[in-house]
Amino acid sequence: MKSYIKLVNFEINRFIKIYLTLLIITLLSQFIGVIVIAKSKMDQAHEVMGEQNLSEQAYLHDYGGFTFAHFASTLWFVGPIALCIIALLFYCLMIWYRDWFGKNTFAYRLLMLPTARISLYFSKASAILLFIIGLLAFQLIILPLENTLFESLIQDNFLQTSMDVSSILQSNVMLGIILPPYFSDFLISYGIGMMFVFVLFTSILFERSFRLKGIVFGILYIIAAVLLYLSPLFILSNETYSVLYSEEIFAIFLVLGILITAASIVIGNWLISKRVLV
Amino acid sequence: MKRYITSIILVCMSIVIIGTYYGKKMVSANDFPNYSIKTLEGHESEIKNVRLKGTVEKDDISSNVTITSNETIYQSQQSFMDRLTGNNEPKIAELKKKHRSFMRGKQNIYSFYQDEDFIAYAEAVYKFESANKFMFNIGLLDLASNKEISFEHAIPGETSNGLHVLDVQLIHSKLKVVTKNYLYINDEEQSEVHLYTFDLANQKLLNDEVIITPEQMKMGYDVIDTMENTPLQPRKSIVFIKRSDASSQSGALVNNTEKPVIFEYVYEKNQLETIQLPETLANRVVTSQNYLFGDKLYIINQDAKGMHVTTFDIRNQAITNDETFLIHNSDWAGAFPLVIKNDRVYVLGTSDFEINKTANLRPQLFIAELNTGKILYKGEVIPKNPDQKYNTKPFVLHSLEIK
Amino acid sequence: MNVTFNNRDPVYIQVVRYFKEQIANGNLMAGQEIPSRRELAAMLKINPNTAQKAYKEMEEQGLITTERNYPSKITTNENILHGVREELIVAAVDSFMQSIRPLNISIDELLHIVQEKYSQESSKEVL
Amino acid sequence: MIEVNQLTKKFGRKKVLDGVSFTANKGEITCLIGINGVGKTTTLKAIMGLTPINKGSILIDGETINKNTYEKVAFIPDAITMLPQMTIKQAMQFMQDFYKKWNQERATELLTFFKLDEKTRISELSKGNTAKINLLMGLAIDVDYILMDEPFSGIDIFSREQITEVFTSHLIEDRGVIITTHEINDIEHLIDKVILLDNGIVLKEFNTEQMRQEEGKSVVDVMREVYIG
Repeated sequence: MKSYIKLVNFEINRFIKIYLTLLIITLLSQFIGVIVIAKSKMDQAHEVMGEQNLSEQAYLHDYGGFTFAHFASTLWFVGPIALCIIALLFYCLMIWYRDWFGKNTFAYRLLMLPTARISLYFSKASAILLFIIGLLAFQLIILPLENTLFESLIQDNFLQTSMDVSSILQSNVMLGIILPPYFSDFLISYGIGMMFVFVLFTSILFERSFRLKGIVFGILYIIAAVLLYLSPLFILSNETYSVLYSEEIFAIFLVLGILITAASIVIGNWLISKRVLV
Repeated sequence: MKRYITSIILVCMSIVIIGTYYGKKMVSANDFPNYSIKTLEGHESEIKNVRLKGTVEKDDISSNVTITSNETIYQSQQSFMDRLTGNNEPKIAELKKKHRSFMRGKQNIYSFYQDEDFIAYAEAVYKFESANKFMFNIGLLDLASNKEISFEHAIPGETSNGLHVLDVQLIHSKLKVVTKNYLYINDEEQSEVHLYTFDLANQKLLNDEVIITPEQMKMGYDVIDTMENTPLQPRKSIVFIKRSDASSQSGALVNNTEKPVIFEYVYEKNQLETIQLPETLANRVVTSQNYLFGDKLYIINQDAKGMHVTTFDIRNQAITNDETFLIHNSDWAGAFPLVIKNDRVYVLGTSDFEINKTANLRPQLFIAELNTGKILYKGEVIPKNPDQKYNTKPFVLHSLEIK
Repeated sequence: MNVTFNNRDPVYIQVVRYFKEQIANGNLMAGQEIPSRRELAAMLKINPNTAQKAYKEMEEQGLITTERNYPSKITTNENILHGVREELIVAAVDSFMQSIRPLNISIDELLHIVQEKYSQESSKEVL
Repeated sequence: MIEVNQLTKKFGRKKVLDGVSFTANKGEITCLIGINGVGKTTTLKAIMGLTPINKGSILIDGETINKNTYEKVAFIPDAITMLPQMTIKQAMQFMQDFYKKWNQERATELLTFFKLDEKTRISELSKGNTAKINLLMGLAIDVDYILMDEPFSGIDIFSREQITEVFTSHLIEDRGVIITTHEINDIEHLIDKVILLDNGIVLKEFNTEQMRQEEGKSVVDVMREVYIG
């Protein structure tokens, strides 16, 4: 347990520079975006009012005002979030491969630590989870600040509604997925996410253990896991009406999720303890 | 310890922030306002069983709300399991509790039939694999022996445009299924009403009869809804009304002089019979809301004097009751939610925010005695905290339920 | 101390021989403390186990004495020390004889050459 | 004692090790010699559980390798095993974090002995200094066994001397050492035991002093006999 915590800390520190860079990019892009978008929206509105000779009231009647949702759908806002997601997905691979790359085989060191090797597996997964949650928390912190800034930049009359954080999150499909409105949904989303991380980790370990052959195993493992997880959908989609109650379908998904996660951990443990190559 | 500082900050901040966010949401339900029903007249005990349903909109996001005499329940406050199982009809939820196995895959309230001995179900379901596209999914539960019969049966004829079940009845061990079938005739969407008769014991379709033809449908035949929560109850017949102005070819309202007619299809007799309406009712039926409950047809109109509820006994073809209630609101648009139950008339005077933006009228609830017209209760739905900035936020109540 | 060992003879025997030489030429005196096994191994760049074995051999031959918790010392037994000197001289002369005998040289001539060479080497050393 | 029994390892269809057996004792320096092939390094990796084996068993004081034996055996590969961006100090801190038996005093002593600065980054180390740091990381754990893969290959003469000096010093104490090498000259007098590997099998296993005493042969003599015939 102690070494697990140390390893998690170690993994976090190893990525912290890139991670902070991601946070700063998000911060800058979103704040600059707020200013740029708010200004351009106001300019546009005034331009239209000038061209069509509309009063403020007439303009608002015809075109409506602005809300933060207008900004939340722009690349300024969504771009850095997408970047963070891609970066973390990529890091799910790199968190393993960086230990093997180059002539510095840090993997030697890690695998020879006097601790159960599965700790390495868990520490890497935990680090990924913490990075994800950290990004979400960061977004939750800066969102109200961006909102305040946005509202201060838009002339009072042009602000259609003043949105709060949860409304903003629900106004945007992408945000609705990464920060769902219910905590239970949050747990489900990230539970499924972590299941995928475990599946991915195990398939990486297949590759690290059996190399070329392992790539095939790894890909097959991912396909098998995804198919297994989605199998209720294939079976149920044949029927227009579902024989199962929704709580039963949920239970099936839950059990499948736990099963796939457990299988990934068990196989991962076997691979990293017995099969992995340096 | 110093080496762990970044990790500690990361973990603590994340947990605190995300925890606070969801914690706050759970407590405050998105800061949506709470409402209460303020009694203006009558006794509060009258509204014990009343549940008002609607939506509240905030920042362009709407949330379903249920208001009772003492609480405001938002969907977001519901437990995960409640949301998962969906907002089923209470009746279906109740049946599911009792007959879990039989109720599998059965959701359409109009497809159920229930008496003391049996629960029957018939639904038209779309089949990908079958050429005929739609199949009947039929089930019967013998309540005494707890035995189930379940089978699928092909629907004869062209059903590719869909059909839906209007009524299911069990008459002398034969299952009667009334459906509205959609057809394309001469490139025009038309419909007809079918009655299918099944022999449950042999799982056979005995008869397929068109009881309302496409031509009749074009003339404005329509089924009269039964009162809320009653579609499961056994009934002898299905009642149709012909209101020729209801649909006109051009879309514009045709001033038709033809009087509305009510037809009753009695299952045992296998025929459509015309029911004579008294002259006074015939005129009113054109614009009224009509509900059927057992043998009683309630015809509800509104005018400057108030709300008129006429009870017409279709068995005896006579008006048994006719009362005017001093319930009136000129802003109420079109049909309004109304339930007649326990000899009481429950009326929800909706206040549509979009219409009443300026007037800021509040939804009102009336309860009156059916037979005397006496108002037992009058109340209005108000925000609990009047200072809340959501006072004038879009707030629509669209239905009421009486437990 | 710089010693080159050959690879074919047991190293410990070479170490013993080295010590005997040092005793014979007076570099190591009777009763003088000698390095610990570890120090010796480090100095000679040999395996400490070998150094250990060499010391054991020397103890058995009575060349060094070890009292518990004290560094080993060269023996003070004059007989043994003399014996070492004699043994080395005799061994050296023996091997010299072995290589010179096949040349069939007269003893006088041999002694003359030895005398000349020996003094030359000595004066070189002095220089 | 490290016991390697009937160790067999295949890479694909090729048998790199085919029933290799030997023992290495505490307090002895055992040298794995092979003039070609990868068998030597693979053997060490197999002992450390860094590569799965196809057959055979490896016991360290009677135990198969597990998390506790990693406090007992240190492996010093011929590559950097610390992150290049770490300073030596951070690397030592990392070791101290994870190894109960880490001996910081000895680490400092070794650092002074090797004349290295703890502020230096791993990436800045020369090949020779890398080898020294690797050695330091292994020796500063109070392990019973040290496995070294080609400690002398490709490094400068002075680094070699320093490393050799370590071998004869108290730093090795009574630990058991297994060294792999393809070049015996520098260390011929240092080693107790030689295991000659070729084509995945042990051709000969002998004690060096015994060989000298009984047959008057140097290690190279025996190698010549065994490999060339």
